[in-house]
Amino acid sequence: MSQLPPLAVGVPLLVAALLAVVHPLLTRTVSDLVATVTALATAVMCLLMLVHVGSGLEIYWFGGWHPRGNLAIGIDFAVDPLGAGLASLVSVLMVLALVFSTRHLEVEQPYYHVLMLIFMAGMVGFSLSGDLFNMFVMFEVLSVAAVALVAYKIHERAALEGGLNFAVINTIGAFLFLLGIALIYSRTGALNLAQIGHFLHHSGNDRVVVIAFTLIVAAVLIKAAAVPFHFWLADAYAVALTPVCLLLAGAMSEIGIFGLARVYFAAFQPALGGSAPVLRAIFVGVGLLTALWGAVMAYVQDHLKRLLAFVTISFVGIFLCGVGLLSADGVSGTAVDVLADGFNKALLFACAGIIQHRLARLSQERLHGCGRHLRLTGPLFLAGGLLISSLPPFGPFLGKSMIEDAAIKAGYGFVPALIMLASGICGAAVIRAWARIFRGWGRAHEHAEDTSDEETEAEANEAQDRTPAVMLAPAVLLLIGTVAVGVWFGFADLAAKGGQRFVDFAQYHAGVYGAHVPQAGGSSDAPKFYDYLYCGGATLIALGLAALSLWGARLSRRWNDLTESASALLLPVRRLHSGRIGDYTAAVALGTGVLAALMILTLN
Amino acid sequence: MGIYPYLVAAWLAGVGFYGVITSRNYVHLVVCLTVIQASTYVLLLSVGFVNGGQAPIFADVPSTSVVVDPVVQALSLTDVVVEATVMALLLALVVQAKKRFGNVDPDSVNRMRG
Amino acid sequence: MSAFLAVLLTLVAVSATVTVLIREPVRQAIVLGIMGLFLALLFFTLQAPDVALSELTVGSLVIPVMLTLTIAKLRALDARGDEAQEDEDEESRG
Amino acid sequence: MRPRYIIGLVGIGLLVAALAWAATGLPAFGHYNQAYGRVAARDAVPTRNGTNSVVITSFDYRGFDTLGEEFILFVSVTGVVVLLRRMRSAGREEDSAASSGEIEEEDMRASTGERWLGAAAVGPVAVLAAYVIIHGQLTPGGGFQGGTVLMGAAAFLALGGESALMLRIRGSSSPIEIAESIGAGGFAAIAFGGLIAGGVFFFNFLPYGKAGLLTAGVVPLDNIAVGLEVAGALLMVTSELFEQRLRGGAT
Repeated sequence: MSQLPPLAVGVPLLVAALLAVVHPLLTRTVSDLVATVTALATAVMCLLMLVHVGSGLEIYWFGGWHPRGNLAIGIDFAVDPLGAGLASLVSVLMVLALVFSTRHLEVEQPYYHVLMLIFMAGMVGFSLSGDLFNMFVMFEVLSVAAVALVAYKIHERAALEGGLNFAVINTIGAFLFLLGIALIYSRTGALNLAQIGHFLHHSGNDRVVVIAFTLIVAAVLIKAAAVPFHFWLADAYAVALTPVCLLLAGAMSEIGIFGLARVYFAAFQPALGGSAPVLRAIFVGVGLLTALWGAVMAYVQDHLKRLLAFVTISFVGIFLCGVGLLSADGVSGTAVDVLADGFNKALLFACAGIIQHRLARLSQERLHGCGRHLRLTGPLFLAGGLLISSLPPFGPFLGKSMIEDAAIKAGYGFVPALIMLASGICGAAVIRAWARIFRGWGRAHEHAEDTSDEETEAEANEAQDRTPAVMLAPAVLLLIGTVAVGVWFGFADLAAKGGQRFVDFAQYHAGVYGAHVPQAGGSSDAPKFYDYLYCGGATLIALGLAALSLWGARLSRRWNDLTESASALLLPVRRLHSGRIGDYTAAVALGTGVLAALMILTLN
Repeated sequence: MGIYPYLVAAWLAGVGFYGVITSRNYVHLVVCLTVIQASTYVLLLSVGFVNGGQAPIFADVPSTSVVVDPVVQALSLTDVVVEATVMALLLALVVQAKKRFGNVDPDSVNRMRG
Repeated sequence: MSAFLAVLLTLVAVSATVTVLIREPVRQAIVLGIMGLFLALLFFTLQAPDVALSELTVGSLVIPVMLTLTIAKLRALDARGDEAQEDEDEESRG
Repeated sequence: MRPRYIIGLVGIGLLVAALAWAATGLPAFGHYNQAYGRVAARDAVPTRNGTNSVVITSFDYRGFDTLGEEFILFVSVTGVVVLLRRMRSAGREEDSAASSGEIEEEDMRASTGERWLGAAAVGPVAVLAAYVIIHGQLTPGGGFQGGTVLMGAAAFLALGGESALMLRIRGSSSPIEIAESIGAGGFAAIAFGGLIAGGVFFFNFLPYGKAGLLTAGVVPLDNIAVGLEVAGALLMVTSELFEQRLRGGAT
């Protein structure tokens, strides 16, 4: 049995500890080098795992504690294509982020590198783990590391507020997770996902299972930031160091979605599968709400990173729709979309980082027309915007089209239209920002209140006059990645097989208990014509909406009144994002309570 | 009466949430988080309890005697210490917050973020 | 379930409620320590000596100490006023 | 009444109700009956010659969890350092010299009685800590509790007004930091040792002994590593906060 799974987590942890020991001897360059090489090694290991496992399933029992009969004594890593794929995405993004951050003046070795490595180890471990409590532990590892990284810019008020909100809400999420574990353990006497599933397969569904599932779902949705658990995200992502944002937006939110899918398909499916239609309705509903909420909020943002943070939320909603369909197609579509849009969002954050590096601010108002001389960043940013609006035939298009096909197959014909709307609005927000910053189009001062002057403090204390290659190169690579996902259809087929493997509980259980799991079959069917219509439509919506909001006033005087009344309508929603931890916690409590009520009423 | 411990755990969680939501002082808020955390331990340990069971430590009891569940104890044992340092991290954030905004009121964020 | 256990559980619940309702940090830290004590007793009664030992040391020693230090620090910062805050900012940038 | 309170109370009500409702479905208190715990408890003695099945569970059966937990500890301490010390990293020497100056003033306030109390408490507490740590696999205790007790020794020092010593521990804070990192790294290293010696990560590769201290293979080593880690971590966070307080008290 290959030793890669434990090494992919153990090596970064060990290196992080060593870095902390020897840091007095190291220069910044050396710790950059060590961290990057470690991340690279992890990425290679994850990719090797991905290749090695194909569309099968490989189990690694720590300490050699193989299960006795049906009883899992130790902890296992269950490496399946999607888990290994997510781990690879995480570690690849980490490599790029570390390269990106070599020129960051804020970064102080070695703590930054220690935190980043442990953050990565936590995410890799979470995506490979096959044990519920182990998932919780990895969840904690990555949360705490992320908190420290978000609050890294200690002399910025906004960073501290974001860090505090993030810390408190995610700590609450961890407690909900642990409560859920306690409940399910008392019912099944198991912590191993497959064993839980096996027990539930025979004992069936009851109130304990329902509430345990609810609590765990609430916890992972907090991490993924689905409405109404999402408030912390914008505050945190808007202020984190840009290289950290690459990972937060590109991987951490997806980790939450992955956790939801893993827990459902590997543990709770046998008990709750019977009521799949109800769950589907709940998840898809929450997903669509999140997608539209995030899109609208992104559209009205002035601060660039905050805008991208809401784009992230909107896409979490789309992922949640895909996974929430609880079908193999939905899962594989989400996998492709997570890959493509993970790269894409990371690309946009990288561009934001370059803008901040060059122009030392992030408010669209104050950046108006300032980016004309950034010859390379501009096109990259525009490309990112077009891809956000799922421009055919590239990666985001492929992912969304797969999700939409799955939705139609599951009888949710209205989902594609709403996804089109959401990604269109997100694209409009990004493209408009491009037009304002890099072209100086449209009037300045469209927003009455500029809320973000405090958040636009520069990471590099003053504007730099040239863009270092280590910042540009990752952005270019990310763009290539986003495009490639769509151009090479191999991804779609891999994801289709991976989805098949992921949702197949019988095979998962058999594999965990030592049976050989065959390679999964299945291949993806090429996008249909209406996929091109939906996604092309999204792009058109994006361009049209952007153009309208830039020049609408010229077309007719009505436009201004329209925007006035629209923003007046939107004001209450915006007020909800108050930055006050009490409000956010109240929202979390309400969300969890309502979720529980829904599940009780429908699943029992 | 057979579910009283579970109800206590639920109560702790509710009270802690209430404290976090209504808190006007970050230190108080962190303390309320430790209350929610206590509920998880109470729940874990009470679900693993067995009437008349001994502690699962066979230094002084024969290895055949009935014992309570050691797994839940292992889970909470590590967590107790770990969460203490997480609280320390939160307190460090609070101290910094005090330095930066000069107060520790979670509601002091005075501008609408949108 | 023994009456003693019931009493302990009630004590934990009550002390937790009091902890939350007290808004004055120092007294709160003290009550939290007491709650830690009750929790440790409870865990001991639940036949979990290991957890009880952790909770005893952490809940009624470490966390109260950390809280007191934090509170003292916050008070000190109050005493210093804003001009000190300025030079902190300088310091942090330097 | 702010809308937040209404929303929050409704949410809490639903949440608590849901938990209570689930509680009615749980096996009645004291009637828990599942195999995992029994097996974990029964096997500890025969397979590992340890007697404390809780510690054996958390360091042997589920050692990987404990590794993760240890790194949560590690990363949160790193976070505290980032937040509280980083700003002073420039010119740390003068800085700590200055703050030790402040310490002296602080000490003056501590009565000699307290000092003796503190000093007297240290030795026994430290010994107790060592005992708790190395007997982890046999009797209640182990790295986590022992480490905390060990940190308690330092806390006694602080409370006893021996802050100067405490600061000497921290002033050149590399010793604790290194001890802490070695604790974290050492645990991982033991896991790698299993990989090298036994071909499996976390394989318990040392002889299990017959009885007494040298049983349960690597578990005692794990306990020592964790003890170092925990003591170092708690000591660092408290002394960072302590240092903060002293700096705050100054000027």
